[in-house]
Amino acid sequence: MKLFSRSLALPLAAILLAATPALAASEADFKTAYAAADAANKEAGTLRDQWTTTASALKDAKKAADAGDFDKAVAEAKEAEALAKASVFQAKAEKEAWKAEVIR
Amino acid sequence: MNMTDTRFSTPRRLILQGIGAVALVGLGNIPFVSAAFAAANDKYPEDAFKAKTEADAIKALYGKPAEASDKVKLDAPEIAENGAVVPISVTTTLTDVTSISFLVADNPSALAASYVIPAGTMPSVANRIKMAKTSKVTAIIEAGGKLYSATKEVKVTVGGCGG
Amino acid sequence: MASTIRVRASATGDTTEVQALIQHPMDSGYVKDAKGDLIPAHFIQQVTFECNGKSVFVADWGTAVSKDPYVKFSFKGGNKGDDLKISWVDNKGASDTTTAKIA
Amino acid sequence: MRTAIQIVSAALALATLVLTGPAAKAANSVDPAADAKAFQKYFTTKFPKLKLSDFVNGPYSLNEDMHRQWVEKEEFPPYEFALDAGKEMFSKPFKNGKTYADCFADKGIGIRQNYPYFDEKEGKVITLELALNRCREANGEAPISYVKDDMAALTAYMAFTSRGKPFDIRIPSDPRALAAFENGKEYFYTRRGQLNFSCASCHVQNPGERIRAEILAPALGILNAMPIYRSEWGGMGTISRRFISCNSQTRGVPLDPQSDEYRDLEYYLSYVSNGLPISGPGARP
Repeated sequence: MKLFSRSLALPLAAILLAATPALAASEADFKTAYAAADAANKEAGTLRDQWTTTASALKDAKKAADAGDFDKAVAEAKEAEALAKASVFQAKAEKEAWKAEVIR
Repeated sequence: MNMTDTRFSTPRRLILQGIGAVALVGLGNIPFVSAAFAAANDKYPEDAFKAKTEADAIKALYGKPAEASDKVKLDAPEIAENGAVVPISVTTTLTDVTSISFLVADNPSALAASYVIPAGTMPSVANRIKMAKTSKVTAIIEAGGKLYSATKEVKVTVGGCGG
Repeated sequence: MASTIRVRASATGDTTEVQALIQHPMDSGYVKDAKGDLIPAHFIQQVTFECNGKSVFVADWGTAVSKDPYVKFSFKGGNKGDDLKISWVDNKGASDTTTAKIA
Repeated sequence: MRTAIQIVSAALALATLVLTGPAAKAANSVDPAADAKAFQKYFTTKFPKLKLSDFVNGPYSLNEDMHRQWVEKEEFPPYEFALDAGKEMFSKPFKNGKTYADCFADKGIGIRQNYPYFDEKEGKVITLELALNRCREANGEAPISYVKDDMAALTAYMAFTSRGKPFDIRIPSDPRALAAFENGKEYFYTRRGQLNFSCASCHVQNPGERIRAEILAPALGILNAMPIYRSEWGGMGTISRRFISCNSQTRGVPLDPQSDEYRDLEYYLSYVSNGLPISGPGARP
C-alpha cells in the first residue's frame, strides 16, 4: 500500500547515515557539520516542512558539543543534516505528488 | 437511535437511561447495618485506597471475600477510547445493597471508587475512571452483608501515531 | 465564583435520577508535568449527597477517578422541588457545596 | 555520506514517478463546487450506512464500542465548564465597555457556521479564532492564545449557539479566494514530517481504521464539532491546537497558529463539509 512503502524509505535512510568518525573530531569539525545541518533545516523551513526529529538531533548535537564530546556532536550534526536534507527532498517531491491523492 | 443528539439542554432518553431507573422490589425492610467495617459508615476508607492490590483493598474495605455473580451487571467498554476517561457502570437485581465499589487490578492502587448505598437508593452507579493500562475491572456489590462481583477486561493504550 | 458542581436531578414517579459533574483536576500524583516533575496528588476524596437532611449517596474516590469527575445514581423518596445538597472535600482539605432543586 | 543521500533521492524519485504516472490528469482548473461534491460522494460511498449528518461525530459514527462511550459522555459532557466559561466571557464587557457581541453580525449568536470566510478587502481567510482576537485588539484588549482554554471557551459558546445549523462557507469569485481554497487543499494532501503522512493519509485513506486506541475520523465533517474536549488532553482544544498536534504526530514541526496554511486548510475543510450541521463543542477521545 503506497502509505507504507513511502514512509519506510525516509526513516530507514536516516538510520543508515549514522557516520562513524575515524579520528577524534574537533570543535571546528562540529561547527562545519552543524552549520551544514542548520542551513539544510532552514531551507526546509522555507518550504514549510521541517521535521521534529531534525530539531532534536540539532539540539543533541549542540548539547554534546557544549559537553566537549565533539565525536558525538559531529555524529548528531551529520544525522541532523541527513534528516534536514530528506525533509527538503520530501517538500520538493510533494510539490507535484499531492495532486495524485486528491479525491476526484 | 438518534446518532447526532443536538438538543443540549433537555435530559436525554438514551440507551443508558435504563441503567439508572432499575426498579428494586422489597426495599421495605430496614436492613440491619452492622457498622463493622468502614464501608458501612461514612468515614473515608483511607487504607483501602492506599492498598496496592485488589485483594488487599477488598480486605481493608470489606474484610471478606467476594464471589462472582451474574446478578452483577458490569458495563465497561471493550477498548477504552482513552485511559483518562473510561465510562464504567454497574447495576444489579440483588436486594438489600449497602455498598458498591470499582477496582482496577493493574492500576497503581487497585481501588478506584467506593459508594455507600443507603436504604432507598438504587443499587446502580455510573462513573468515569482512569486506567493506567489494559486491565481487569471489577465491580463489587455488598448485598445483605455478602459480597458479589463481576469482572471485565478493558483494553487501554495511547492514541495517535507517536509524534 | 460559579459553583464547581453541576447537577441534574429529575424525578420520575418516586425515583429521582441524579447526575453530577464536578470541576476538579483530580491529579493522581503519578503524572509528570512538562518539566518532568511529578504533579502532586490532588483529588476529591468524598462527595456526600443529602435530600431533606437524609444521606442518599456517599462517593469515596481514589486517585483513579477521571478529571472533572462524573457520577450518576438514583434514589427513591425524593419529590419534585425537594432540595438536594451536594458537597465534596479533597485531599488538600478544599471543599465546595451546592444545593439543587429536584426537577 | 554523499552516496547515502543519493540513495534517498533515487528511492523517492522512483516512488513519485510510480504514483503520479497514472493520475497525470492536469488538476489546475480550480472548481471548489466540484471538489466538494466529489469529496462528499467519496465518503458517502465509503460509508453507505451513514447519514450525511452522522459524519460530524467523527470516530463515534464508525465504531459501536466508541459510540457507546460517547453517548455516555454526552449525558453530561466534560465541555460543560468551558461552555459556561465561554458564555460568561462572551458577555463580559471589555475595559472600553464594548463586548464581543459588538464585533459580530447577529451579536455573534448562531453565526459560527459562516466561519471561516474570505475577506475581500484584506484578501485572506478570516477564521472565527482570528476574528475573536481582532475584536479584542480593536477594543484595546490583548489578544489571547489560539490554543489555550479561553479561546476554546469562546469558540465553544459561539459553536453551541449554531448547533444544528449547516456549514455555509462561501467562496467569492475573487481569484485570491480560489487560491486560498487551493492552498488549503494542497496542504491537506501534502505528505509531511518524518512519518511522511498527509492529512489525507489518515482521514481520507483510513477513516474508521484504528490507530492504537483511537479510530481515525473521516475528513468530511471533521471540523463540525470544534472546539473539542479531548480526553487525551484532559481539556478543550481549538482548531489551531488540533492542527498543531496532528503535525507533531507525524514528526512535522507545526506552523504558527493561524498561519496562512492553517487558515486556508480550515477554509478548504469547512467548504467541502458545507451542508453538514454544526455540532460543537464536541467530546473526542
